[in-house]
Amino acid sequence: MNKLISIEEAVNHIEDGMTVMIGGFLAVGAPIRLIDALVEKGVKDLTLVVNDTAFIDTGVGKLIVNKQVKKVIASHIGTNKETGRQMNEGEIEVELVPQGTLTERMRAAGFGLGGILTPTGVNTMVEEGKKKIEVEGKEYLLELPLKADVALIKGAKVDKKGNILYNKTAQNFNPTMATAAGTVIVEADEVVEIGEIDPNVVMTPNIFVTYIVDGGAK
Amino acid sequence: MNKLISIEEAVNHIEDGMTVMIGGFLAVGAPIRLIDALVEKGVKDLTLVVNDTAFIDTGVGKLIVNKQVKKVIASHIGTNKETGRQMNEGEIEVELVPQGTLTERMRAAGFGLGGILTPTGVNTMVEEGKKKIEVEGKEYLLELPLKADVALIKGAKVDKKGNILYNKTAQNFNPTMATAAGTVIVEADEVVEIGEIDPNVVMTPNIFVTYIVDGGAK
Amino acid sequence: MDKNKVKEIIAKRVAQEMKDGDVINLGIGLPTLVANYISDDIDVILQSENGFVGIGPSPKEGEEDLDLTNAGGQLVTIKKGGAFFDSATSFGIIRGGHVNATVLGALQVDSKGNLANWMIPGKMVPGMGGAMDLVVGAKKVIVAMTHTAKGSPKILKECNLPLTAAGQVDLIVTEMGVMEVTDKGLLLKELGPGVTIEDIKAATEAELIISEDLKEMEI
Amino acid sequence: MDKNKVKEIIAKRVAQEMKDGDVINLGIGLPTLVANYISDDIDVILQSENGFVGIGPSPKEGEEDLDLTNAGGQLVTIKKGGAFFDSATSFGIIRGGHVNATVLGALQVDSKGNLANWMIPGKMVPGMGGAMDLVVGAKKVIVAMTHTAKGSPKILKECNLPLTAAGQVDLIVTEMGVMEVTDKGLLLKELGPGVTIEDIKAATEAELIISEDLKEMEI
Repeated sequence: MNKLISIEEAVNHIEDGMTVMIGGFLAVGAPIRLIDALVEKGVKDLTLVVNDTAFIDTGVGKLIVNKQVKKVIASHIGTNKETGRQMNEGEIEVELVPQGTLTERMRAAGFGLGGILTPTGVNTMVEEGKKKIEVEGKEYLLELPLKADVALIKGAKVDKKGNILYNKTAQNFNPTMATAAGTVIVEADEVVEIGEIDPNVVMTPNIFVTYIVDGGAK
Repeated sequence: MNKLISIEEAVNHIEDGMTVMIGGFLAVGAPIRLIDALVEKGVKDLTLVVNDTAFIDTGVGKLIVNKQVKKVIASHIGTNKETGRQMNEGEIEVELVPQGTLTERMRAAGFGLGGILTPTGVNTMVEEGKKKIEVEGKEYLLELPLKADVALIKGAKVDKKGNILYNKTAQNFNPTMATAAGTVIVEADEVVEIGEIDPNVVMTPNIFVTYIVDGGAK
Repeated sequence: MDKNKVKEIIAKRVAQEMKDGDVINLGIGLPTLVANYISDDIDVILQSENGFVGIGPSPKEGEEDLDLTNAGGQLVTIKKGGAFFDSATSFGIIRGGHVNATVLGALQVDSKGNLANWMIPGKMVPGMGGAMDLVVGAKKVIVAMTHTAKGSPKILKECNLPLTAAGQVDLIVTEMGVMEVTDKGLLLKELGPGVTIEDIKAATEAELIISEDLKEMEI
Repeated sequence: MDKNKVKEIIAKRVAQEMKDGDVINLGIGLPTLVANYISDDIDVILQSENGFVGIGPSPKEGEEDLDLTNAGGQLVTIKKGGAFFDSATSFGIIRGGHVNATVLGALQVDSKGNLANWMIPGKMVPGMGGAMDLVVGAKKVIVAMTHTAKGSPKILKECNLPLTAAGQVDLIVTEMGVMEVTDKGLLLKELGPGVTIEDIKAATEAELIISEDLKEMEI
């Protein structure tokens, strides 16, 4: 099982119309080389699941600017004016999800839960169309699992079996996205041999990772 | 904020009738010195939340043998015959919870969820008394949060601020229990100075830990 | 009053709410300034919802780490004893009540403790980010903002913008005063420097209940 | 037949179900033996629900690590490239369908794929441990067991003991044969060494549909 593939091979796993999760928080911890390859390939009609749409010239923001996205599911789009413009013009659909709910919905999908009850969003616009369930006198929203066809994530150090270490705040959504997609592709700042990562501190176990690309950052 | 206290001080936080979570999987990763001190102190009518009741002479099993427990919430009691005997004689109440549901219920309590939907236990005895919710044509049980007054956990290396590293399979329920109790006491195999643990590999962040005891194993 | 002076008053007063051992989340903008005024005598742990506890000051030149930013995307540092984690854990900490207080700005806040700070329909829809989780999850919600926006009251009888959360605000701190949200409405507990009861009433749409112990902010 | 020979037949046959790259959870007892017969030509990752992937063989004398056990509490090792995690992640992996197959024993299994293996009311109530999650979550559920218990059938028309899970079993492997759970009932696909259709029918309460491609186990 050789998981190490080229960036070109990697982006071939992404086709028009797919739902794609991409890690990163304002582009920190985003797999920027995979994103660039995706921009170059020009696949379109993507549904993007991201924390935010980053900036017009950095991270997933480029995919928005390049009009490859038909729908965005995110907690924040304010740092990329093009997302707002396309939304106001009706060119793109935007589903805003509270950040904690976004990560829990992914985790539910990845970890086999049918949903989770969260107090976040009760009595706000967020509750529209959702089931409200009362537990011990308190109201919660039933939030449903959110999964993707492909997840593109970034690791700092990845061994050839797929075990991942993340670095500092570049961790963010990456570990949870790794659980919630059919195909998981990790862009590694550094690829190391199997055995070089202490099994005790692995942050994403190899079984979640389908392919590894060497991002060449190190 | 000095979190480092003696084992004697630590067990003083546990009173008759309290609900206490104790980490460990068949006693691996159990805070055995805290348990021994609890046996010595003799607090009673405890509700124990544990994965299993270990063995009659090891781990939390000793608390059962010493008749300090009125109720056990666990996934498995088969390795400790005394638990089964007390249950059959009506001396103790036992609530059996599937292992994955047990850890999710704790996590829900620790992480502010009103409950989670799991497919585990549907159409079995486990569903008795629980709400069934259908999501996209599949049935799930609504499982509710499970919290404790005190959690006793074990860490391999703990800095004086309370950041914890666990070792290998001694991790098990400890990290989740650390989120789900009012007071969290960690028994450290080794206490180290603040700054000696890389913030990038901390497994339980300091904010969850109320007190640290030096287990003296190292 | 000078804009920076206004911010300083608010940030200084909010900082007085912090207690030793507290875990605090400071929102982007004005709330971030609170960190500058927390007493050195207490150990307050700042949480960053993008994934760590122990926010330190801005890095020195040449010591920047592109993988270490706060929730506003600014380069920061981590204090000794801090810890990184993923977003799921970060919001578990927030939703689970492990954050003692969150400090945020507001577009509107009302006498029931309702808060609107995430969108203006048809105009500004940046998304709620982590705000909805923070306001629902933190033990104490402190709104830190200028008392009015271009002269218009922001403290209303009832919010008319889409809510961030209903009934979650505990305390409102502005340059004009400190107001606690109570079952009976907003209790004015402190007045800003040189501000009279009449001044603050005139700048507030919501009813203010005047505390028997009303005093001037000590800043 | 010799008891150990019986176990060997079952374990060898189950091992043939494994494919390169599979993540497999082996239950305590007989299923554990399957590991001994997995082809060296494929890379199979064994998951241990107490918290790791990459179970290795028993440790050499003097190299035991008390913090490294399998779900049965036995001292084991971890293979190069393995990874440890906590129980929440472990059961996330299990419930989330990231385990390709789980192999477990049974007290009873029936023609609808129902499984009973966790309690006998009034007698044995050890608890379900991780079994209920495994059976619901794993992509493929393989029951590996002796065909009868003291001569009594364990493959029934309908289980009468409390279920571990309803309708989740995919394949039943015993020393007498291999049966697939289908919409129409149990499809007998292979016969054990020296076993006739009459033999297995006599030892089975459930109806058996005989496969057109019925063959003998190759072990």
